[in-house]
Amino acid sequence: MPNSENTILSVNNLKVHFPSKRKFGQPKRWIRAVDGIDFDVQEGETLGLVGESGCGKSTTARAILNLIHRAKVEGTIHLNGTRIDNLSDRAMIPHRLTAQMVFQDPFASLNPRMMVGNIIREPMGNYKLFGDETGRRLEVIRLLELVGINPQYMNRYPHEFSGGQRQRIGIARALAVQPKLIVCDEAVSALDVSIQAQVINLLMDLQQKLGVSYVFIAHDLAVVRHIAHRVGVMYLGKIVELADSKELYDSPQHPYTTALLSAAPVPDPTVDVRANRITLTGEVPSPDIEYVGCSFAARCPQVLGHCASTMPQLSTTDHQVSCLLYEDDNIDKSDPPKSNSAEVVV
Amino acid sequence: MQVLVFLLKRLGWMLITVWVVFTLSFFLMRAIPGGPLNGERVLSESVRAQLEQRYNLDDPLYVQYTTHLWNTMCFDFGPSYKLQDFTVNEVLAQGFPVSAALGILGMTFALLLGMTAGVVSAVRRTSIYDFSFMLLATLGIAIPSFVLASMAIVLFVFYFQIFPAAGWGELKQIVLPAMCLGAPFAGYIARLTRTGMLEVLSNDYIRTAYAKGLSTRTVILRHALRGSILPVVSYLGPACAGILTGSLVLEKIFAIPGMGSHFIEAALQRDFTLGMGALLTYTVLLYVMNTLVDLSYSFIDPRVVLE
Amino acid sequence: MNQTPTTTTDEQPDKSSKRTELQRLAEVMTAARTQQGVSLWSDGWKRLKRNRVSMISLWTLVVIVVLAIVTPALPLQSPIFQNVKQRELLPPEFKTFTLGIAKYDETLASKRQELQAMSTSHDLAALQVEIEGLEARHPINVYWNDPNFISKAMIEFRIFIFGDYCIPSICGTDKLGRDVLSRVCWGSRVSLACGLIATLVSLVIGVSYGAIAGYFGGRIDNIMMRIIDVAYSIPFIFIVIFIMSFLSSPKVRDTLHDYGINQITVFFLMIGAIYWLTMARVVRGQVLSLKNEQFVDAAKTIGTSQWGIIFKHLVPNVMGIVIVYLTLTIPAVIRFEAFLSFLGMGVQAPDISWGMLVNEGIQVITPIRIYWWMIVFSGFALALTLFSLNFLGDGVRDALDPKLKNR
Amino acid sequence: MVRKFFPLLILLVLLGAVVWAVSMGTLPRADFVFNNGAEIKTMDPAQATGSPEGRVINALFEGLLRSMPAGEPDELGRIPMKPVARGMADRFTVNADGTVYRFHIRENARWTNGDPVTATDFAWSWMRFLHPETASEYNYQLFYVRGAEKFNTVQLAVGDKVEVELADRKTPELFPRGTIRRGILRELILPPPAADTAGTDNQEADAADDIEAISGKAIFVVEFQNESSNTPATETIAYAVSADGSLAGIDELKQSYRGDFPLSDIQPCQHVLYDFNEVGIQVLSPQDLEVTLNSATAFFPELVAFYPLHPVHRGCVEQYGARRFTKAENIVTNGPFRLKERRIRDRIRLIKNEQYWNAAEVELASIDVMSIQSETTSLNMYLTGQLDWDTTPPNTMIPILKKRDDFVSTPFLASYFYRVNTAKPPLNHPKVRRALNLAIDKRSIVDNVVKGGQLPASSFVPPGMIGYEGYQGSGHNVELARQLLAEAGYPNGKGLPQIEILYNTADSHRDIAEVIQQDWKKNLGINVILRNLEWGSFLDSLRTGDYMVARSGWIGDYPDPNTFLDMFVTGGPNNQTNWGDAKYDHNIKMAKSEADPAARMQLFVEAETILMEHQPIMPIYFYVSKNMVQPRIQGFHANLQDIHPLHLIKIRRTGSAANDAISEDTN
Repeated sequence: MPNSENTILSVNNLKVHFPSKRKFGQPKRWIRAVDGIDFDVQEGETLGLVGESGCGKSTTARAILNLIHRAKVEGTIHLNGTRIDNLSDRAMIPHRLTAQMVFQDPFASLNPRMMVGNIIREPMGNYKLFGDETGRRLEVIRLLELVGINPQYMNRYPHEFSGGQRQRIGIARALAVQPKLIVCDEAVSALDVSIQAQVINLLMDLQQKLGVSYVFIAHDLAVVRHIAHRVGVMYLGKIVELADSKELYDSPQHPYTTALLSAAPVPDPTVDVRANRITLTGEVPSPDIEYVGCSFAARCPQVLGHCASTMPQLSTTDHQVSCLLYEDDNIDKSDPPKSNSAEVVV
Repeated sequence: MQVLVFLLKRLGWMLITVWVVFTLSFFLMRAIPGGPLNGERVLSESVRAQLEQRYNLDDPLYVQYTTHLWNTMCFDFGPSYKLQDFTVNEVLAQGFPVSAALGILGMTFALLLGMTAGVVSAVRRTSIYDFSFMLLATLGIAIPSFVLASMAIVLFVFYFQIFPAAGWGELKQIVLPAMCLGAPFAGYIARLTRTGMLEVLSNDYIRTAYAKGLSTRTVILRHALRGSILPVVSYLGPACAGILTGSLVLEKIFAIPGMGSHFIEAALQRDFTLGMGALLTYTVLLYVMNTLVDLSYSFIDPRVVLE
Repeated sequence: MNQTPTTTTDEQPDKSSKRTELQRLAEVMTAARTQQGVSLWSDGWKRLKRNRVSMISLWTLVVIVVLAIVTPALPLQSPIFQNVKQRELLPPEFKTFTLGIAKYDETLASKRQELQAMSTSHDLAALQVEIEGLEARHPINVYWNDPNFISKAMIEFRIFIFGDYCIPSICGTDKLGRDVLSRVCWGSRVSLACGLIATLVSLVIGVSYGAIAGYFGGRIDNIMMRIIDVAYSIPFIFIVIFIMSFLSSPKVRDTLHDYGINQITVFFLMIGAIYWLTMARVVRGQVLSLKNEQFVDAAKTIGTSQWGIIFKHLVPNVMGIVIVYLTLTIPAVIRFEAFLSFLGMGVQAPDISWGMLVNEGIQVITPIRIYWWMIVFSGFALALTLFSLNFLGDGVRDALDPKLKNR
Repeated sequence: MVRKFFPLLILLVLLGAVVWAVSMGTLPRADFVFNNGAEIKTMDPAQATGSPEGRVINALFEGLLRSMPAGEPDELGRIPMKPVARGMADRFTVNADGTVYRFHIRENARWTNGDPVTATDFAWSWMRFLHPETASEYNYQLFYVRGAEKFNTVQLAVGDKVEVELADRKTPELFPRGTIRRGILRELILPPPAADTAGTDNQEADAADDIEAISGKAIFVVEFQNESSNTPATETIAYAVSADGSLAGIDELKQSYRGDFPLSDIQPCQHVLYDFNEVGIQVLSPQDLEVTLNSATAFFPELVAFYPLHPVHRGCVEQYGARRFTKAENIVTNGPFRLKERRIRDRIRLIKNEQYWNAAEVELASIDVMSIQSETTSLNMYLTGQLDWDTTPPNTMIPILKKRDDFVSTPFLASYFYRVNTAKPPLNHPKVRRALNLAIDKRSIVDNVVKGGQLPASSFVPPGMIGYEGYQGSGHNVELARQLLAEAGYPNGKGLPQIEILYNTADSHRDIAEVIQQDWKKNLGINVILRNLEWGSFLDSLRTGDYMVARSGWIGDYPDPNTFLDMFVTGGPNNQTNWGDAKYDHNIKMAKSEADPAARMQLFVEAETILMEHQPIMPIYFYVSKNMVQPRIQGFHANLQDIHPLHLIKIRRTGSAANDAISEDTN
């Protein structure tokens, strides 16, 4: 539900369950890729989403743009005040003007048979933007310049560009309809570090110039820190912690966030990273089981006795966290953590 | 279990296919000008009426359709209109083994020759063997089988006098038609094997096998061939269809009393019942072959899931 | 695409910013043209050019096609005029042969002069009738089978250039005394047209069907594929007989003729309609794997409609394998036409096709006497075309995507 | 495990199949192998038509008479075939006016199961042949016999003797029949003729009635004479024909009945036919059969020797039923050979019948009758010695084959002609038809296209029939053709619509059509298009009149002009040209009953002249028989009808050629 006029995206209790391939005679099983998440994005804001691979980040991104098929989708998604999760492909078309996406793989997300100029012009053509063909051409040139690609190359094909350049083309395509929200699904993960920085700077520049909002998805906390105003941490289809960027990085609360942060490289070489690095052990649990308690319990270094049986709820404070450690005062915190599931590297 | 479910599903679809083919051809046959009672001499009206009554051709079309469909479901195709001494079942029972033997021999020939040529070409890549085998293979594909058959007859029957000209009954008489039948498929299979083989031979595990010190023969026969056989197996489905069609012509040229000649004659003479019988036999045969190919595919490649 | 707005300078001066923008656009466009990218097609073409066998095949095909197109303008003998008395089954020879049109025209002209000089009305009428008869029975009407206006123009051009001269029967003559060379050339027109038209039909149907089934997937795909399975099991021969006999009924033929459709065109269309099944399967397979690519999702997010995605994004990407498959379908179709000719259901006389010629040739290959020229030349033309197409197909496959599996 | 051995399994299956294929029954070569062309339709004489069937049936069965070579060869080397009493009958007599034939069956005539062949067998077989339910295509060949047509077409009248077949058949198929009762038809209640058929001519109305009666819309009141003493002398029962025993649909008839017979108890029956005992086929004794004809029929002996009139064994037919009695294990025959084995579309193996009365003179112990469709294949087999006699050498090879000694070819009783649909303008104009005919260079077609020594035809009836000198038309005459066309109103072909030639799919027909197309174009300036249909559709187009000019052929059944000329009577089933002429019809009808041969032939000549002047057909050429016969075969004689009795064929063994030549003369 949109809670203010500035809210561009509002996700409420989103669940995406994929049916699993089943063998004959077995009951139908569901893979709970996204299992009940809530968040809002305001105008001009960047929301970062981080988590391990398989935690449902990309599914969330695709769900926001209504790109999911053959899955059970529950909950609501409001884009600019309109509910879109139940719209058909055709009904969705007008709402795509609001939200665009930058894809993970710059090599696969551009049609290899189209010239880049046409790739960028296609969305404008679809929505009859910028008047006539000439107007669109001019806009293509402007966009290419905006993302830092020489417009003279508009008649080239994607395979003649580098990965970073292609991602810029992808961004230009997303910008072509002047959206209010761009979902960047691991938009920089496939790129070299130096190029990652370029692309991120570009995105931030664009935000300043155009006021777009981002949902910025990455598995790397460090990348998100730079660009996001707020950051959500996802684990196994759920948001376990969501807070302002600074707040989250300075004082992480959820054990999982702590573990993630501790693993991130620190730019200052004088700090001994190893001193408090937490290494998670155990397997990432299967997403096709419905958990009674906390799904992180099995790997949690600070696990409590009732973690496996009680489902933690995301707190409603500014610094949202979903952990029993912070949930209620009447819980016996003296219950010793089971050290067998985590170890502290000295 | 999985196989059983797969087979059951396929069976269901086969029944639907057979029904569709039945319905389509039933009405198509009757829409074509001419009927089974037309002959060179025009029948007098009373004779025509009697014959129509005998074969139930005077019933309304829907009645004919339902009775014929019911009989077909009971595996009774009725009497042949043009081979009056036989029922369709008898004709098919005589023709089917002949065609089957010819087809199987042709296929065996195509597989043996095609795969050998393909393997040799791949192993001896860019050699004179490779070149000539591939030239022959392309030739086999490019030349229509009736041209090939005529050439083969002139060469092997009259020039070298190895084989009899035509007929059916002994092994000597089967060789030439089977070879002509298999030739284009041998060509295809040779090319498929060669391509598949070349792809497999560049894989790491082949290099590993060589590195282990296995002989070339072992590597090729035990490791490489297995990998390169897949495209060949998936080609077998269309090949079966092709063999069935190809035998129409060759049975005519070599005077072989198989299904093909029955089918063509039935179509030309408007022998509705025999035509339908042959048609449905072909349909079922084709379907069964395709299913078997899918099944064998999953046997050879464990990654393939039956569905 | 690169329509440079050259007329922009005539616009109102107050929109100067717009004007400068447009000028800039023109500049960029011009610059962009020098930066023209290399598409995957031209990339493939480059690779194909390096493949010598394929290039030879390609040029062979080009020569064959060009020959087929300009056949009416070549100084060939008549493909259908029979001379059963003097010229049946002649072996290849180099004796010059003339059409005899000039002489006929001469007679006609002299008769016309005579007519003008004539005074008595009684003989006048008779002579007029004679001249009319001569005009009606002019060899041009007898030598060629109702040519359309393009062919007719080419024939007239040929008569204008070469006059009565004909290439001698260097390929011999057939059992009705017709020139084999000429028949092979005219036959190429039908056979190639058959291959091309039928393949194009199969292309259009197969690609659309396969793309739609593959893209929509699920139940639609399942049903559409089952329909193909069923269609695979329907023996075509009944359909062929049905359609051939239906088409040849004069009423239907006249109706078609009113719409400008030739019977032979329908024959091509019919073959095409039989051959789309495999094409549809191939395309569907490709689309199934392509539709999960991100650029398809991307197309969706930028508001491209389903049809737009299928035909603008998916279909161009499957064209590679489609072209490879085309080079296999054309020979298959030409062979199928030959097969139908063998069964006596192919192209109808006096139209000529290679399949028909080969079939005629086969019949005079007997142990007693071999009229080799009856089969060798038509067979060679057929085999050469099919051969070239096969090799070209291989080359195209390697050039477009070296990783592509042989299908 | 399975995966490992899978390829091996496939190989095993394939090998097994190969072994199986090899072990398919192999027959040793027969003494004499010939190609019969098409696969025969049936071995039942009553159902068969066509010369391939004839060859087999003539070997398996034997009629009362046999067509045998008799007399001196004519100038073309053809030995005339005459029906002689060398069949089941050892002698026969004809009465003075040629209407009563008496056949005496030889004492030693035996069926293959040992039963004697008797006159009753013939009477029964001919009854079966004529029975409407048998629907024999050739049944009109016996219509010359008194009452036969009436029996077949069920044209009953009150007072006729009838036979009623009760509805008590054990099997729905014909033969065995149900109980037969014979009586007199007292009352015949037919539905009133429908209003629209009332105006049409008499013949058609009759035909309509026949069908009605057969299909069960009539009530027959039949009076039977009772012979036993304890029942009334006569008994009268009303019957309605009904195949399934239900009597639906006759209520209306009952209502319309105004007579005094109580119709309360109508019984279903299978058939009510004209009493066969009244038909002119009478068994005088087991050895003697008397046949009474409507009128003198000169060619009746030819018909008696014709294969549809060969007898079948009653016990065999009644035991096994219509289809199964022809199976090799069931069939009982009386001819020189018996059936050993039959493989569909492959061969029929015949072996010598030791029970045959003349078995001593039958030399061949076994015969293979091959059915090879492809002419080229057949020739190839002949050339490699697989065949001893090839009946269908391909046309293209004839010029070369003609030079060989083993090529036996003579003109025979068949015409190749073009039918013209006289209902379609401009072909309704006789002058147009004549012009078209004259513009065809038939000589050139014969010499350069078909090339088998055929004769260009300017008349319809082939030459060579004894006593018949046919019409002599004019040949190729372009000038006259142009003149006729101009007279018809189409000078130089101007204004003449496009003409279409229809032919059935075959290269030889196409070649001829192409030549004629060019002849008409070149000579008359007419645009001609060709239309090719495969056989089934072709016949249908002919039948429905959906053609302009169509290729046709006709093979005479017996050496008499009648077999050709009675085709084109008005409305005749094989006419198909929409042409009719009262004088022509009259002549043909008169000729049927004309006893004097010379006068009869004169009637035919007049008829043919009418036919040729109206030109509903354009004769192209007369066929020649084309046979390739290995030199070691003897007893093969060229003749007008192209029939070659298999039991006369002998094989010359090396060294004893002289002996065989002598024994041949004794035949």
